[in-house]
Amino acid sequence: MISLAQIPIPLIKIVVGLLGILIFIGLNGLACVYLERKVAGHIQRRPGPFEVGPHGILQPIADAVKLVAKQMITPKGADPILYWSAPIISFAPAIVCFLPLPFGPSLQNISINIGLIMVLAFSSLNVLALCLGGWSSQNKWSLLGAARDIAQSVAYEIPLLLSMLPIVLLTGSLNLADITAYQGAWPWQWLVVKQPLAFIIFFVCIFAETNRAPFDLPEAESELTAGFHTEYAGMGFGLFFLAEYSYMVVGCALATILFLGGYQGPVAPGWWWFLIKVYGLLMVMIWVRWSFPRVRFDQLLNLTWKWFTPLILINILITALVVKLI
Amino acid sequence: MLDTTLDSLDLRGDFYTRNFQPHPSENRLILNMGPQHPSTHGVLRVILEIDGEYIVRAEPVLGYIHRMHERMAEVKRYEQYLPNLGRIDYLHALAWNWAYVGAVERLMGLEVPKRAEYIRVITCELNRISSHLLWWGAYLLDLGAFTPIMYAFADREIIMDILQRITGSRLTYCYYRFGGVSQDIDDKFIEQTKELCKYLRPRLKMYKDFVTDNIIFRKRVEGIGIIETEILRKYGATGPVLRGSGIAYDVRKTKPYSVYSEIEFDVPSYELEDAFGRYLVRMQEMEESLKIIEQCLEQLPAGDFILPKAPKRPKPPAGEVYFTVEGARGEIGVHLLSDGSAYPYRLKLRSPSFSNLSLFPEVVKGTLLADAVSILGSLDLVIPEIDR
Amino acid sequence: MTKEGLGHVLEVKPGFCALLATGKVGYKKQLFILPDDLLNVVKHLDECGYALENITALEIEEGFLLVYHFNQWNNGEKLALKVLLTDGVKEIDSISDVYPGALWHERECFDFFGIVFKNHSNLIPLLLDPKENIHPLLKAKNKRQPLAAIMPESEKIEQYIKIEELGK
Amino acid sequence: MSNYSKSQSIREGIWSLIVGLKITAKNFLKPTITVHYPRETVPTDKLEGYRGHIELVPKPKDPFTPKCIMCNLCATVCPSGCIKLVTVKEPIEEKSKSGTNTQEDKKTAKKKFKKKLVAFELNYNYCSLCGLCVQNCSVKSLRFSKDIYLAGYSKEEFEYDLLARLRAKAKVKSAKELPQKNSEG
Repeated sequence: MISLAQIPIPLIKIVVGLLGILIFIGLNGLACVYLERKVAGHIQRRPGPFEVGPHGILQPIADAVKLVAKQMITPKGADPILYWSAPIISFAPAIVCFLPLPFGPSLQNISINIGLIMVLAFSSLNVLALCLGGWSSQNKWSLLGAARDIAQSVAYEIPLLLSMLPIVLLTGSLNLADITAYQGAWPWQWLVVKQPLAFIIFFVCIFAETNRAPFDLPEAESELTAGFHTEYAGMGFGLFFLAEYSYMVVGCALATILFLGGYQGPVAPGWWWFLIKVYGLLMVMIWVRWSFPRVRFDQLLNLTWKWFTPLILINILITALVVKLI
Repeated sequence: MLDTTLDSLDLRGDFYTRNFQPHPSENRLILNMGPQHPSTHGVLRVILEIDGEYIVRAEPVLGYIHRMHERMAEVKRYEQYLPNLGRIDYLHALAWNWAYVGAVERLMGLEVPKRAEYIRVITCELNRISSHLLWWGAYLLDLGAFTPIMYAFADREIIMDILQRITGSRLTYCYYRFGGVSQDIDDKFIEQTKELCKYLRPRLKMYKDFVTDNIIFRKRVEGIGIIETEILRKYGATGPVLRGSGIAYDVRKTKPYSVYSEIEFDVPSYELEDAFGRYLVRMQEMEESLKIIEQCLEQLPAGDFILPKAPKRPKPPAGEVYFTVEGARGEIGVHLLSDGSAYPYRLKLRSPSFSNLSLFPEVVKGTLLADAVSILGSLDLVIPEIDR
Repeated sequence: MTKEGLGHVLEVKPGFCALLATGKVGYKKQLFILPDDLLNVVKHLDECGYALENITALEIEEGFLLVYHFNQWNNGEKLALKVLLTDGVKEIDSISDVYPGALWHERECFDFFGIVFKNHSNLIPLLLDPKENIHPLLKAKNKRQPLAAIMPESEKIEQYIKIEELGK
Repeated sequence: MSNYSKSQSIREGIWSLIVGLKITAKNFLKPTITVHYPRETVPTDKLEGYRGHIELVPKPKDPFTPKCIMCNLCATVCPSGCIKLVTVKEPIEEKSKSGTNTQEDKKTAKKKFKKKLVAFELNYNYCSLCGLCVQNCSVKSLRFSKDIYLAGYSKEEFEYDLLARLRAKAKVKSAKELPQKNSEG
């Protein structure tokens, strides 16, 4: 019999944190679905979900129930192990990505000094999941979607990483809490003022990394029907969906921490500032999705290799020089 | 990790895949785009042979909603065939109405009253705008923008409300009759139409700002799907597809029927030869249509809306007639042969989308899959019209 | 019986086309030609810059009548070629080498009437079910009309012209 | 392309994206235009001219009998063949000259039968709303109804007997009018 005192405190902390994160991911999924549909609706001058609950507030729950209750179909000729492991591989790392994020001054699960690298490493696993899902489902559209996803993710990982480097150079730390602390409460103290180009490139890269329109090529429905998740039904699709929204939040949270001062705000600093900033960025992502057409694949790659990568390299160079000189 | 038992399943394809000649080589993929694909608009199926994402060869497969309209014409009396016309091209139903009614009128030598002609022009042009609006929205949907179709539908709804008051239907119109139209227009219609013209102009400007100038959209359509004049001629393409390549052939202008010769309007054409040229032609045509409508409303004469002596159940004399009108998708032709009885002897419907689609395999060679979607959309296909 | 109704149409000589009166039909010109001359005439029209608009067929008492509609963009003048297949012949040259747009029109005629187009690259059903071999536009024997009954204009041949002189 | 025009095209491109966002934002703030169907319906002035299924027009003086003269023109002109008139022949009671109603009298009176409309069947499933029957009716006994919110669970629900419908309507109408008349009286 192990007494409670024998359990190491960090373990308890992690378990509690994980539970909290799972709850947060679930709630975030519901909120994002509702937000996305409402914003899309109003942009198109229709009310969006309206029937389930007042102003359709319960619609995401109804959707979730539907997804859970649906039969999980494995297509004929698909590899069942790979096929069903793909959504899990997609979803599980998303939880880990939340661990080092400082939500508030004291709301950080594990404070490690390589927090930034940890988030990036785990969020990159999503590529593997989409590739497996697309390839194993024995569907030509899925295969094309998977192929597109690999090329896109690999290409955009580079400017994404590089656009964080100036911040690391400035702050001298990979710990997300330190980076937050480096910035002040007021907007002119945030790093976005010092690094506007890096912020724009980082934010655009998040669009590509999370497969959001106008860079939603792996699931471009007017070209590839539904891309890599064409064959997924029920919770298989649901997990991909949840993972997509989780990664969106992770991306927006990173942007907030790196460029927008994290949980710090002009008045009453706290976790609410963090959430406001994250969901503000999320709104922008949704807004952009419902405004623009989709880019073509070669244009997408041109954008990263010909524009973003050279620009951000120049940016790093200048930042390094400035940091060295001052 | 393919399952070897797959060979025992019938995966060799259906009749059309097997007849996709010549057979593709081992390292290429055959992809069936459709009949249930979001960007084939209905039930078109295109067999694609792709190398990576590049299209090596394409072959459309038709007939998924074939209804044998031409046979139906032979077993129905002339007037009984009228409702069929609204269902061939459901987006520009009145042009088909007109083509058929016009053919029968020419065969019988009926003189349509001036007022009826003007009413026909007004309603037909309204219908053309609504058709182009829907195309605009659907094309942007193909390119991945979801919002334009909703704006287009909001405007289209107004046109449908106006036409509904007069024709009684919202989509599959059956309005024209031999010798005129089935119902006269009133002051309220005229007033509503004038308001619509005023309302639509700023909207079209908004569409231009929102989509036409958009850099992502421009990159998706400029230089995509270049169709040379020689191909257009050999395949018999008409309509905006032709005018997007710089040939200003429009039946309304080149060989005016009805009162089009009395109305001033331009035939927009762009020598871009690409999807953007075809896009611009349609956007410009909406404005021209507004111009035509406004002029017609001003010039609208008093008189009968239908020839009083027009036979309701006609028996045209024996003979042949070929009547063409300009639809939203191109030249609509009705080739009618009568043996003097109450039933047409043979009725051939020349649909513009049919010819426009037939050049698709030629154009799409060597393009990317995303471009194929863009080209297919720029042809503005209505599948029921192709299948008939 | 079969050949009486044809009037002068069968007197067309090889290498010539018979120019018919157009009346109110809606063409600028309509020509009767022999099936063997079809390819030559079409090649000549191609050189003159005509666009292929339509190919249609119909069944009459004498056999099949194929009508090819051509069009000119600059003035919208239409030209109709009429080819009569008599004596139970159901074969004609495909014009798809000259006008590739004819591929689909010819497949449609094959669907509806069972007319076989020689040298067509892929003569499979276009609109109808490939498994069933039915030709819906064929008429019952008592419903077929002679050519003169449905095309009174075909009786009046205005002149015979050489194929080479067509475009002028 | 020179560097200047290239930079200008880039600037224009980015500006076009901002314009797009502006337009969607503007529309986001505008009110919605959806009609929330079960709670709201399309206003009647927008339904003017809309064609529902056909209905019979009663005689001006007798709301229970239609103007129809049973000429069958609507049934023959209908492209879809969805109209069917059920008629019976009813003998016209005519007093024979002799005053007695013998067997022979009935035979001679054979020509004096009167057609009576028993049912006017409309199979709305096949109707294409072309309006040819309304247009061709020689006594204007047909018109379009305003029943547009139709829904049903089976095909059979859309097979109407227009005569019964007319009578039911007239009954409701007269029941409504009757108390009014009584109160007036």
